Amino acid sequence: MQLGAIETGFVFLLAVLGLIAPLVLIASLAERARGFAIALILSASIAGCLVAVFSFLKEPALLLELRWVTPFSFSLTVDRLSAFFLLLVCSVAIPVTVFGVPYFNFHYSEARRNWTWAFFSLFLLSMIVVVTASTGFAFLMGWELMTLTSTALIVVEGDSEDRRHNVLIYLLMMHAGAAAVATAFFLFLPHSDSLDFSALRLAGATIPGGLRAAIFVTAFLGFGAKAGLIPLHLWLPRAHPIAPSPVSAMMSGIMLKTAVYGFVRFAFDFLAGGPWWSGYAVLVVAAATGLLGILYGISEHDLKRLLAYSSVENMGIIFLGLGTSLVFVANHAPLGAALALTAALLHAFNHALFKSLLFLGTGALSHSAHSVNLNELGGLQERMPLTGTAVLVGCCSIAGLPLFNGFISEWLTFRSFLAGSTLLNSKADVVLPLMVGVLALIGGLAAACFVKAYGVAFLGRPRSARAEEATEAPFGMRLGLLLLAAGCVFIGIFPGILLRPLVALVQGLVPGAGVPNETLSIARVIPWIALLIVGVSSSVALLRHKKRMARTWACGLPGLSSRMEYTSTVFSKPIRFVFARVYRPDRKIEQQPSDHPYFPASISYRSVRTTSYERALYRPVVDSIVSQALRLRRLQTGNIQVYLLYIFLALVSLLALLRFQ
Amino acid sequence: MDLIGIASGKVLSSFSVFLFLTVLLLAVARRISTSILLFSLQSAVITAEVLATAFQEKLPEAYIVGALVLVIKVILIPRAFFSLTKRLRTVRDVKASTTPAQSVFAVAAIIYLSYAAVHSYGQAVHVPDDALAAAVSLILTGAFLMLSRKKALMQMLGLLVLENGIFLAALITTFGMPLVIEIGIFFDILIGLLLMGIFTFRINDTFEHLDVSKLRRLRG
Amino acid sequence: MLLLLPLAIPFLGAGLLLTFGNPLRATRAALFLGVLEIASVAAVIWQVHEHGELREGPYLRVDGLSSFFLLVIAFISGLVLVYASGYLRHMGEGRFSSPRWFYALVFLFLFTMVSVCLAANLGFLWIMMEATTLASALLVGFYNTEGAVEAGWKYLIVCTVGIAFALFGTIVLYLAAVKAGMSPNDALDWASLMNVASRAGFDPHLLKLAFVFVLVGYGTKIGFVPMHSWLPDAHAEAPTPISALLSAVLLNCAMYALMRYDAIVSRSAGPAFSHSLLLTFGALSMAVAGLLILVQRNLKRLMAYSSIEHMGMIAIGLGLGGPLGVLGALLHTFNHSVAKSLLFFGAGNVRQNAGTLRMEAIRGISRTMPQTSAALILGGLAIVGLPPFGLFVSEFAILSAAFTQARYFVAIVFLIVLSVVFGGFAYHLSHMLTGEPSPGHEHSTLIPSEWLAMGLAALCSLLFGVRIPHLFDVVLREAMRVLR
Amino acid sequence: MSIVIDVLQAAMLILGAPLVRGIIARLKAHLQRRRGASIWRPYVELFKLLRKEDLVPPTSSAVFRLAPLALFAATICMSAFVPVVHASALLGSRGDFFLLVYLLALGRFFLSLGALDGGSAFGGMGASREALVSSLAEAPLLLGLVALAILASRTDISGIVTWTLAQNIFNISAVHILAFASLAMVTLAETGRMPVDNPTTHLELTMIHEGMVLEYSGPSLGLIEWASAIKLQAMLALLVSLFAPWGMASNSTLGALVLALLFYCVKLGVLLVLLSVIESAVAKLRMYLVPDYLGVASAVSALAVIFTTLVKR
Repeated sequence: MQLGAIETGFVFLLAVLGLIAPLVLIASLAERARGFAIALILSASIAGCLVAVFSFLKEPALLLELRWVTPFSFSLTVDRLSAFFLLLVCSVAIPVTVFGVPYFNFHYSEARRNWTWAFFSLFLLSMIVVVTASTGFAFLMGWELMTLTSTALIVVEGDSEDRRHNVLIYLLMMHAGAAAVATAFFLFLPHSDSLDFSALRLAGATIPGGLRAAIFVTAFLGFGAKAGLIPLHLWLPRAHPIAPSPVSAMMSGIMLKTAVYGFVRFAFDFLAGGPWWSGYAVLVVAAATGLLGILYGISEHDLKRLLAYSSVENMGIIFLGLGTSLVFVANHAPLGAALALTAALLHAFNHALFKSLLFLGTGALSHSAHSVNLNELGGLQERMPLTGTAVLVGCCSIAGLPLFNGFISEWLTFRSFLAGSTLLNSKADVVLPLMVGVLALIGGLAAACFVKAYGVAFLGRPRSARAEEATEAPFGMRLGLLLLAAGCVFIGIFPGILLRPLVALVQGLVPGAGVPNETLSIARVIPWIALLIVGVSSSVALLRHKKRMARTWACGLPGLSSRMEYTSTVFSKPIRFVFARVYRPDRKIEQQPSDHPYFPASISYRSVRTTSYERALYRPVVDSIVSQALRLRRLQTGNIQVYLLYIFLALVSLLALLRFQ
Repeated sequence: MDLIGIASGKVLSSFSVFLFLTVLLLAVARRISTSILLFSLQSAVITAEVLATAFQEKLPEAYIVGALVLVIKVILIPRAFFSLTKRLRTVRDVKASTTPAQSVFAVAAIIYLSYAAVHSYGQAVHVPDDALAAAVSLILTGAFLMLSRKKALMQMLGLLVLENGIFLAALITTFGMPLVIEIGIFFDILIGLLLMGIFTFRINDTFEHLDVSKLRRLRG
Repeated sequence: MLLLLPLAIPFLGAGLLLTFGNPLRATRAALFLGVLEIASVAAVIWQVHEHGELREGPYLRVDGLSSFFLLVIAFISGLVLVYASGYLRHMGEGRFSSPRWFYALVFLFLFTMVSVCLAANLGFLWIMMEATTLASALLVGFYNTEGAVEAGWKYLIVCTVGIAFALFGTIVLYLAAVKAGMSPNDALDWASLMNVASRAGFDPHLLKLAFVFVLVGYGTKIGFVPMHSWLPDAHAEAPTPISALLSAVLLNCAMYALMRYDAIVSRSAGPAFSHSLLLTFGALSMAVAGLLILVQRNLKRLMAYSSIEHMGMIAIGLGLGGPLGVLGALLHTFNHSVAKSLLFFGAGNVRQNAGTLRMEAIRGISRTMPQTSAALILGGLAIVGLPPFGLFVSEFAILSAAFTQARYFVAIVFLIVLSVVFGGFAYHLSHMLTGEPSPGHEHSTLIPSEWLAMGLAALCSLLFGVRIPHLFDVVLREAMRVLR
Repeated sequence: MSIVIDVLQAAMLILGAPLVRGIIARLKAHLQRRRGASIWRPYVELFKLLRKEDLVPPTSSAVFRLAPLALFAATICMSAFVPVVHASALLGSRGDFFLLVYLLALGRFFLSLGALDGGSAFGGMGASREALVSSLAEAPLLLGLVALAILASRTDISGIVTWTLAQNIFNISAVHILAFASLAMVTLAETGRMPVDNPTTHLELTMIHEGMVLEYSGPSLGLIEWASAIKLQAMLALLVSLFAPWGMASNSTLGALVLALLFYCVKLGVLLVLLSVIESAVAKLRMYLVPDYLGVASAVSALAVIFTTLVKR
C-alpha cells in the first residue's frame, strides 16, 4: 500500500479522528490539551477536504486496505461519489467545529466538554467511514457507529424523562433502518461471493428481477428511515431538537446525507436503476415527504423543531430529484437522468450548508437569547447583526431564492421535471411535469415558513426580556456562521465551480450520459443577474440617504407593544386553516371571566396538531409486540410439572415428525 | 446345569409381564412406601433380566452390572428412601393430581403407545417386541409419575423409574454398554439422588411442605 | 499424561480448598489453583496445535474443537474467579455457604466441564455432562433462600430428566454403531465413529432417532425454547459468579456435545435432517427469548433470556453449516461468553449496591455507580450486536451464511429478533441508567478485582470486534477443520 | 443592435408602468361614471415620494430599508425577461421562466420581511396573508408556463414567443386556452388586483399588499409602488407576448418596431379594459375563499399540462 500524498492525508485524517483526538481528550484534564485535540480535529477536517478534492481528480481511486486487520474485508475507497460526500462532510465539519469551541465552552462543565469532543471526533470519523467504505462490513460498521456516537452526544447533554423517550425512539428506528440496510447488502450474497462493492457491482447486473426488487425495497426502506422520509421520519423532529446545536447541525447537515449517499450507491452504482417502478415509488414518497414535512414545519414555533421538519422537506426534494433520475434511467434517457441526479446531489450539498448554518444560528440564539421559542424572540437583528445576516442568508437559501445556493438545485430539479416531458413512450411525460406543481407548492410554503422563522425571530420588537438583553454571539460562533453563509452565497452566484465536477461524477454513475446543457446555461446567466440586482439596488441606495426616526403610527394608542406584533403561531394561522385536514387541530379557547361584563380578564387560545404518526402507526406495532410477549410470559408458569410437560411434548412431537416424514 | 438355562429362558420371556404389573400398581399406589416397594420389586425383576441375559449371552461383565443393579437399586435406594421419609416426617400421601382411575387409564394408554412405537423399530433391531415395549412403557410411566405426582419424593421416584426404563432398553437392544460407562451411569444416578435428598431437606426447611406444585415463586 | 493434568488440578484443588477455613487464604488458594488450571489448559492447547490430536487411554481425547472450547472455559473461568475473589466479601458464614465451600464447588464444577471437553467416548461425555448438572445444582441453590432452593430443585430435576433422554439417544447411537459392525468398546468413541460414519451403513432411521433424543436431551441443557424454562430461574437465583459460569460456559459445553453428535449424524445420514432441526430450534429459541426480553422485570432473568437467544443464534449458525456458518457459530460462542460475563458482573454490582434486581426499583445508576453503568452500557451494546464489538462480527458471519444459502425466512427472523432485543435492552438499560437515584443507593466505585475482570472482558469484546488475535484464529481454524 | 432594442424594451416596461396604472384608474373611474384623475398622476406621485424623506420606525433594523431595494432590483431584473416588441428580450433567451418566477419570489420575500420589521400588527397581517396567497399562487403560475414550454419544447421565454409567432392564429389548442385562463387568474392574485386583494382599499383588515407597505414612506414607498406597477405591466406584457405575439417585429427595422409597438399598445389596451371591467364588477373574495380561487387556477393549469400530452402525440 504505497503511501502517496493523498493516502497519507487520508490515513492522518482517520488516525486523528479515530484514535489520537479521543484519547487525548479522554485522558487530558488541562485546557491546553483539549485545545490541541480540537485543533487536531479541525486540521483533520481540512485534510479531509483536500483529500476529497485531489482524489476527485486522481483517476485510480484511492484505496486503503485494512483487510489484514479485521475479521471481514474492511477497506475504504475514495472514488468520485465518495470524494464528493467526503468533501460535503469535511467542509461542513470545519465551520461546525469552529462554532462548537465557544458554544461548548459556555454550556458544558469541564468533564462533559471532554466527552463531547471525544464523541464529536468519533461521530465525524464514523460518517467519513460510511461515505468512503468500499465493503459491506465497513459500511455497516460505520453506519451503526454513526447512530451510537450521535446518541452519545445527545445523552451527554442531559437525561430528563421525555429526552429518554425521544432517544429511545431514535435508537429503535435507526437500528431497524440499519437492519434493513444490512438485509439489502446481504441479499446480494446468493449472486456474489463477497460484499466488496466491486463484487456487488458485478452481481448487480446479473441479479434476477425478484431479488433486484427486494434489494431496492430494503435499501429504500433502510436509507429512507435514516433520511427521514415521511412514514419513517418520526425520529427526526424528536432527535435533532434535543441534541446540542452543533451536533444537530452535524446530524441534520451531514448525517442525513449519508442516507442519500447510501441510496445513490445502491440504486445507481449497484443496481444501475433498480426495477422499472422504482422511480415512481420514490417520487410518490418524496412528494409526500416534501409537502407534509414543510406543512408540519410551518406550524412549529420551536425553531429547532421547525428546522428538523424542514430537513424532512429538503430530503423530500432530494429524493424527488433521485426519483426523477430513476424514472429517466428506467426509460433509458441518460441525459435526463444525469441532470436529475446532478440536481439531487447539488441539493444535498446545498442543504448541508444552509441547514447547518441555520442550526448553528439557533445555537447562537440559544447562547445569547437563551431561548429558541419563536414566540419569545424578536428584534434580534438589531442586537445580533452578524448572526442575523448569516441566518438571513440561510433563510434565503433554504427558501430557494435566486443568488443563493438553494435556488440552483431547485431550478435544476425543475428543469429535470420539464425534461421528463420528452419521454413520450411512458406515463412519465405527464407525471414529471405535474411534479413541477408539487415542488412549486413546496418551495412556496418553504419561503413562507422561513419568512416567518427569520421575521418573527429577528425583526420587529423583542417579545421577552431575554430577547431584550441578547448580545452578539462570540467571535468563534460568528466566524462559523459567516463561513457557511459565504459558502451559500458563493455557490449561489458561481454554481459552475461545483456543477462541473458534479456532472463528471454523475457521468460515472449514469452510463452514456452527456453534459446536460442546463448546468452550463444556469452557470452563465446567474452571475449576470446577480450583477444586475446588486448594481440596481446599490445605485438606488446611493440616491436616497435622508432618513429620520419616527415612532410607528399606533392608531392613536399611546404606543405599540411587542404583544401587538404577529407571533409565529398567528403568522402560520392562514396556512394552518387552509391545510386543516393535514393538522386536524384541536383548538381550545379559555376565557377567564372578570367582574367587567364585556372584557374577560384574559383569553388564551391553544391549537394542537393531533395528527401523530406515533399514535397512528408506531404505537399499535409496539403494543402488539409487547402483548405477544406478555402472552408468552404466561407460559413460564413457575410449576415444574408444566416445564416437564413442555419437554415431553417437544420430544413426542419430534418423534411424530420423524415417524411421518 | 440346563436348569439355570431353562430358568433364564423363562425369565427372558416373561419378565415384561411383571414389569407391566409393577407399572400398573405404581399408577394406583396411594402411599409413598408402597411406591418405593414397587420400585424395588421392579429393580429386582430387572436384575433377574440382567443375570438371565448374562447367562444366555455368556457376558462376564453383565454379572457385575447385575450385581450393581441388585445392590443399588433393590437394596440401597429403597432403604435411603425409607429413612428419608422417616426423617422428613411429612404426610405419607402421594398427593397425586390425577385420580387412581385416570392414572390407570393413562398407564394403559402408555403401554399401548409403547407397543405401537416399538412395533416399527422392533424388526429393525430384531428384538422381542414386548421386551422393548416394557422398557418404553417404563420410561413413559416414569415421565407420567413425575408429571402427575406433586410430592418431591415421588418426583425422584418417577425419575428413577424413567432411568430404569432407559437401562432396560439399553440392556435389551445392545446387551449393555461397556462396563465403565454402566458404572459411571450408576455413579451419576447415586449422586443425583444424594443431591435430590439434600434439596428435599432444604425445601422442607424453607417451605415446611414438600408439594412441588406450590413452588411457583419464580414466574415470568 | 498431560491430559490428566487439567482434570487433576480442579478435582484435587476442590478437596484441598475445603481445608481452608479463613476466607482470605481460601481466595488466594483458589486464585493460585485457577492460574495453574489455565496454564495446564494452555499447555494442552499448545500440544494440540503441535500434534493435531492428543489421546490418553480410551476415554480422553483432545482435538481442534475441544481445544477451542477448553480455551473458552479457561478464559471465562479465569475472569469469574478474579471477579468472585472480590464478590465474596459480602458472603456470610453459613454451614454450606462459606467461601471455602463456594470455591470447592466451583472447582468441582470446573472439573466436570473440562472433562466434558476432554471426553473421547460419548458415554463418558454423557456421564460428565450429568456430573456438571450435579456439581452446579448446589451452586445454584448456594444462598439457601426460597428462590434459590426452588431454582435449584427445578434445575436439578428438569436437567436430569433432559439428560436421561440424551442417555437414551446415546444408547440408540451405540445400538446403530454395534449393528453396523463396530466392536463394542469403540462403538461410542467419537473419532472412530467419525471415520467409520461416511463408509459404514449406519441405519439412517436409527441415527435420526438418536439425534432427536440427543437434541431434546442436550437441548434442555442448552436451553432451547420448549426446554428452556429452568434456565431463567437457575441463572437469576444463583450467585453472580456462578450465573456467569452457567451462562457463559456450561451452555457452551452442552452446545459442544450437540456439535459432536451433529458432526456424526450429518456425516453419515446427510446434514439435511439434523441441520433443519437445529435451524428450527434456533429460530424458535431466538424468537421466543427475544420477545420475552421485552417484558422482563428482573435484571438477571433478562440476561438469562438473552443467553437463550444467543444459544439460538449459535444453533442457527450450526444449522446453516458451511465455512461461514461454523465460523460464525464458534466465534459467537466465545464473544457471547465474554459479553455475557461482563453483563453479569455489572448485574452483580448493581445487586450489591441497589440490594434488588427488580428493574423498576433501580434508577439513576449512572450517577451512583458510574463505572458499573459504563460496564453495563458496553456489555449491553456488545450483547445486542452493535459494531465495535465481537458479536457484530459473528452475527455478520451467520447472516452472510444464511443469505448465501438463500434461507431468507431464518435470516428475516434473525434480523427482526435482533431489532426487538435491541429495543428491549435499550428500554431497560435507559430506564435503569437515567432518572433520580432512589434514596437507598450510595455512591460506589469498583474494587481492583472487579476492575480487572470487567476491564478484561470489555477490552476482549472490543478487540474481537476489530481484530481476531492470531493465536485465537489458529485455534478457531483447527476447530472448523474438525467439524467440516 | 438587438441589445439596444432589448434595453429599450426593458426601459419601456419600467418607465411605462406608472402610465398603465394611471390608465386603469382612469378607465375604472369612467366605468363608475366619475371623471377620475389624469393618467399621468402616478408619475407625479412617484416623483413626490422620491423627493420626500424616509420615516423609519425606531425598533426596525437595516432590513426595513433593504427590503424596498431588493424588491425594486428583483422586479427590474424580472422585467428584463419579458419581450414586448421584439421576440428576444434582454435576458429572455438566456434565463427561463423558472428564473422569472423565482425573481418575483425574491422580491416578495424581502417585502414580507420589511413588513414584519415595521413592528406593527398590520405588517405581520399583510405578510402572513401574502405568504398564503403567494405560496398557493406559485404552483399554477409555473404549471401554466410549463404547459406552454412543453408545447414549444423550449424553456426560454423568447423561444416560446418565437414558436407561437410561427403558429398561425387559428389553430389555438385547448392547452393555450387553459394556460391563459390559469395565468390570468394567477396574475390577478400575484399583482394584488381585485378578486384577491383590493389595491385601492384603506380598510386594514382586508388588504394584503397594502398591509405590508403601511409603514413605508418617502423614497422607499415610491420604490415599492413603482416596483408593483412594473410587475403589473411585466405580467400583462408576458400574457400578451406568450399568448398573442402576432404583430411583433420579426426583423429589427425601425418601421417594424413602431408597428409592433402599435400592436402591443392595442393588445395591452384590450387587457386593461378587461382588467378595469373586472375590478369594477367583481367584489373582493373573502380571505379564506382565495385558496379555492387559486385551487381552481392550479386545477386548470394541471389540466393544461395533461392536455399537452394529447396535443403533442
